[in-house]
Amino acid sequence: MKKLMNQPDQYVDQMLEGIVAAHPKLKRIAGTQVIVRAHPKAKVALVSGGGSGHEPAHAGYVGEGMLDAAVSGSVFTSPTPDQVLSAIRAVDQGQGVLLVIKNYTGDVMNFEMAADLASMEGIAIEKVIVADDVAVENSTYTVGQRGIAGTVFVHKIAGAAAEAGMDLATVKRIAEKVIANVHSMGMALSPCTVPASGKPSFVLGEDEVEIGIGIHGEPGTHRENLRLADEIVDTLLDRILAHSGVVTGDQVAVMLNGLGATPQSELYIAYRRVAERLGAHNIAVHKALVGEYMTSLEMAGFSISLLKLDDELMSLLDAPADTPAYRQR
Amino acid sequence: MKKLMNQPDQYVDQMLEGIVAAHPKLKRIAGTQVIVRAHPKAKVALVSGGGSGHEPAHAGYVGEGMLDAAVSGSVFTSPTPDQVLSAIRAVDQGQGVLLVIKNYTGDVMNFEMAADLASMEGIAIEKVIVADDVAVENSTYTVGQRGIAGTVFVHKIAGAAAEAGMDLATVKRIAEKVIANVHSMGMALSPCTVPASGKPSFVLGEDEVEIGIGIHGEPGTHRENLRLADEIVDTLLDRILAHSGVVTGDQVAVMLNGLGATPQSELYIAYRRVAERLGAHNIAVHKALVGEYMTSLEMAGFSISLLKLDDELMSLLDAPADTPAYRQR
Amino acid sequence: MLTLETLQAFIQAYAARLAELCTVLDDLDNRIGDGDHGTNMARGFRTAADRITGETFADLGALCQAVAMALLASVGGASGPLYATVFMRFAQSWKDCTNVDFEQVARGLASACEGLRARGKAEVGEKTLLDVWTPASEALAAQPDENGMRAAVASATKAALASRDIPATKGRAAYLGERSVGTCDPGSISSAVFFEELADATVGGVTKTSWQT
Amino acid sequence: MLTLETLQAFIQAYAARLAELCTVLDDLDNRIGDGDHGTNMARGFRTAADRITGETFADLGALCQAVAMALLASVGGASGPLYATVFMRFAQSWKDCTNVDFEQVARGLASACEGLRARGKAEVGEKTLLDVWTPASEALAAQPDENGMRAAVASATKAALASRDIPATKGRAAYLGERSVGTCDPGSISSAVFFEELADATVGGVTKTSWQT
Ligand SMILES: Nc1ncnc2c1ncn2[C@@H]1O[C@H](COP(=O)(O)OP(=O)(O)O)[C@@H](O)[C@H]1O
Ligand SMILES: Nc1ncnc2c1ncn2[C@@H]1O[C@H](COP(=O)(O)OP(=O)(O)O)[C@@H](O)[C@H]1O
Ligand SMILES: [Mg+2]
Ligand SMILES: [Mg+2]
Ligand SMILES: [Mg+2]
Ligand SMILES: [Mg+2]
Repeated sequence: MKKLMNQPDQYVDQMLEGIVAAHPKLKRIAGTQVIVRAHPKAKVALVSGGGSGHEPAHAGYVGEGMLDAAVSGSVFTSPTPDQVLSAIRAVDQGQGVLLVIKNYTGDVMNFEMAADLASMEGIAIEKVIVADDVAVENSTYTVGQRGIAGTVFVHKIAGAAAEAGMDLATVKRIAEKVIANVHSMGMALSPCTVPASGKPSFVLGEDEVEIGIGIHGEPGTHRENLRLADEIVDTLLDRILAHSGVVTGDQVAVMLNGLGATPQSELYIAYRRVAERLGAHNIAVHKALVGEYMTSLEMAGFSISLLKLDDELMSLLDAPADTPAYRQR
Repeated sequence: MKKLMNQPDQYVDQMLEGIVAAHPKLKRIAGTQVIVRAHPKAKVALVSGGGSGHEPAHAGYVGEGMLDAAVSGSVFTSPTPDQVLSAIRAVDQGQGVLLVIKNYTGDVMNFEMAADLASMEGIAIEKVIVADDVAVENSTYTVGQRGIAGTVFVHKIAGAAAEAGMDLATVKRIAEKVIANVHSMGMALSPCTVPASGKPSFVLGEDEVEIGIGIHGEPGTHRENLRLADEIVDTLLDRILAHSGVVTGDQVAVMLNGLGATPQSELYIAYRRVAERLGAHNIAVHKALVGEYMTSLEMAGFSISLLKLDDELMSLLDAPADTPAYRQR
Repeated sequence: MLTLETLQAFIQAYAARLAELCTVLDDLDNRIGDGDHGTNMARGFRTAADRITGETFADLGALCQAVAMALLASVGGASGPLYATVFMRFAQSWKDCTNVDFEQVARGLASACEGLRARGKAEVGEKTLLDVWTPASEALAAQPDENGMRAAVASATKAALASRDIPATKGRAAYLGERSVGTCDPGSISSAVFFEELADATVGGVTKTSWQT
Repeated sequence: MLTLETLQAFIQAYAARLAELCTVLDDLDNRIGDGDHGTNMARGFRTAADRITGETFADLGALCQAVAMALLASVGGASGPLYATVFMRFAQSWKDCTNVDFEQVARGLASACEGLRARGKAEVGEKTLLDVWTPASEALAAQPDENGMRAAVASATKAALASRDIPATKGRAAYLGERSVGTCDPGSISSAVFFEELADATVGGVTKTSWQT
């Protein structure tokens, strides 16, 4: 895999420089890998982050109605506690900070250490852990489900709650409601290559795909032969529906998320089937997001996220947002 | 290359079904490959289109402040005149229609035939032909420069003019001003594969790249060894600057456009260099667009477009837009 | 002589031949264009052939007009308007005739060439299908009989192969500049096949080239 | 005996060894994780080694605290907080000492194990670095002398290799379920190397395993 880059060890740094150069509403805290809003607002602050390589997550969601800071680690590597702490300190307006963490051992440990340090400094801090990936059974493996693309719904909805002036406890309650109601699953047609290693994350045969893939290039739960888009969608959606408790008459938001190299045309082909299936179940799609929201470098593949909505979530989902990767009026 | 699709001959049709399923503000004219606004407005109408495979172009730019209709041909194949004519008829509100055509023999011939038929029906019709690609020298080959990603600036700016209620002649003049001031060039790290053929559009060695690439999978002007991102950016930007007449003190808009498989992280790494170079020339970037705006299926690579702005273009570029792929307040 | 039957048979035969050659034409277009010329042509002439199957037409004009409309609505790309133009010119030339002699065929071809030039704004030597149409129709004009038809095929074939050695200055291949030298122009090959099938339908006994990339 | 000098030498040697093994560890992590364990560890211990180079430390506590901070600020991922915890526990255990005997080393290791368990919430047998740290520190505790150090290395090596045969139920490899069987846990290998280098720095003459994927 060829990369459009300079030195591999400058990959994240130069990416962050490019992000702030392109988006004047963002700025970088000097000497860190933290991106914050250029014009902060007095309100509960939201901080998220994780390894790099998932762009536009998470720096692309910093801005009005979503995050206040995004902390980027090395590619696919959780950022360190001191970086997270810098972000917390920078965005705290005295109304407290909510950390949105994806459920990976590394992310949880590094963010929790930062939270401990911030608490010791007297900052009101809460955390939520997103675990939306239904590919991994919770029961068999004690590690719990992973956090994947459904995290973007947490940013959007909890971000709208904070923007509306709600307090830390309320914003946390709402974030947890999103987490309880969002379920996702992904698959890959091809691997990705971490810049530092230069090697593909796995090797697939001409007709093979990985089902139940995460967002760090790790292999999925199993390997299959490539099938028609509709059949692949059905495999993922059946499992998501089984876990989600979404039933006829419910209102949902759907994210059809590209992992990096899959063309938008194919994401729409896949979304077509999702819409058809949900329509047949009489599940109403209040909002559909089709595009690249949480990627895995240049992996080909996609994930589906289904969020069950109630009135509160729906109105927050519909609230305005103005960030590089998510804008709505 | 594995595709996320069903039958190859349903590729475009199912993609369009997915687009209208995902975006309630768009609708498809039954029996055609034409996407229009669900809620048309009385104003000069803008119609664009071309082969499919460039998503989000062009259906993703249909909506408030940009296009009124997008006509999609087969993958990389211009739509037929009857399809274009259906679009023109659907969007004409009696104030005339402007066709935005990319400069390819096929597109020009098919859209012109449609324009002739529409004129015969008494519709006021004008056309502009975008030819922003500086990779191909105008002088040597009589075919002229290609239209590539710079087209999106025409949609945005002429779209804002039409939305503001300007008349057909004015909208056309403004579109032509954009065309005269936008210059682009692209390169590819890997080929793409048209669904119907299933074969890569060209074969590159492990260390080779194509410079001066179009957006239909055709090879570029020449092949080189892969170099650092900064060096590649310099190659493209030097040529663009030489053609553009942009000088110290000018205001510009920049598009750093991904061709499909290049991760956003790498687009930002490339943009970082563009910003650095323009900064060194004291050229002010009024607006930067970094992302996938005009793709070539799952090709890895990017293009740079530079648009020289005056006050008129700047205020229209800053006007609101609300389309699936381009939103701003 | 070209009759309603021979022209219908020609359309069917050409459609079948394009289906066979689809990959060859796509591969050629892949090298110097966007890889769809075979797919475009096969789709278009399949549509045209289906459109006229089982239909009766009053004259050659009506038949050619139906073919033109079918191509226009199904091909797209550069080849759609070009081949549609050919059949529109045929329709004008052979209006109200149920059959035409080789002089009239030659006039139809000459008018088609004129239409192609007007539509595509290319000249002979720019590595487009005009490189084939021009000498082939001139060959029939010079000798408007059965042998002239065969001479037209020979010059079409020769011109199609000769397109390999020149750079394109029109159409998508022009963007490659000198890199387009060494590959035959796909539109010239589909045109040479056009003449092979037209001659086979009208005079018979044409040895068909086995086109390769 | 562990002195300020031997501990400094150990950090340098371990950093160098991780640089050599970077690809092996990345490759292992590639198979059952995200392919960065070697890069993470090499980056972290290079930072720690550079941080302490040329510095003088009042005691082992201060030295270990400096290493912990360097790891915490440079590794990230799962291994950052885990290895940082190890050195924080060392710092507590060896506070105010400029050298410690093997009993104290054993207590430091036991405290590190406790810290790892608390931080990672894993138990032995879940295919994490705990599978190595637990038996290795127990071996030294059972025999707190030079031979005990060598026994610790032997059980570390054995446990690291044995991690191949079990499925992961903690960490990133857990998402693979049974597919994680057949590959050694990268964190267990980096831990076995930790014990090899620690023993080599303190007692010398350790035969180093040539780790392969
Ligand atoms: N300006 C032109 N005049 C005549 N023929 C042309 C012109 N441009 C292209 N062609 C012909 O069209 C062929 C390509 O057709 P096709 O691949 O179907 O369309 P596209 O180039 O739009 O993909 C070329 O091989 C060439 O023979
Ligand atoms: N919960 C845990 N407890 C102890 N060790 C763990 C735990 N989770 C992961 N590890 C160790 O961390 C190693 C992976 O480290 P590394 O690759 O650097 O981090 P990441 O998994 O975040 O990419 C694993 O091989 C395993 O030994
Ligand atoms: Mg990692
Ligand atoms: Mg084409
Ligand atoms: Mg073509
Ligand atoms: Mg790892």
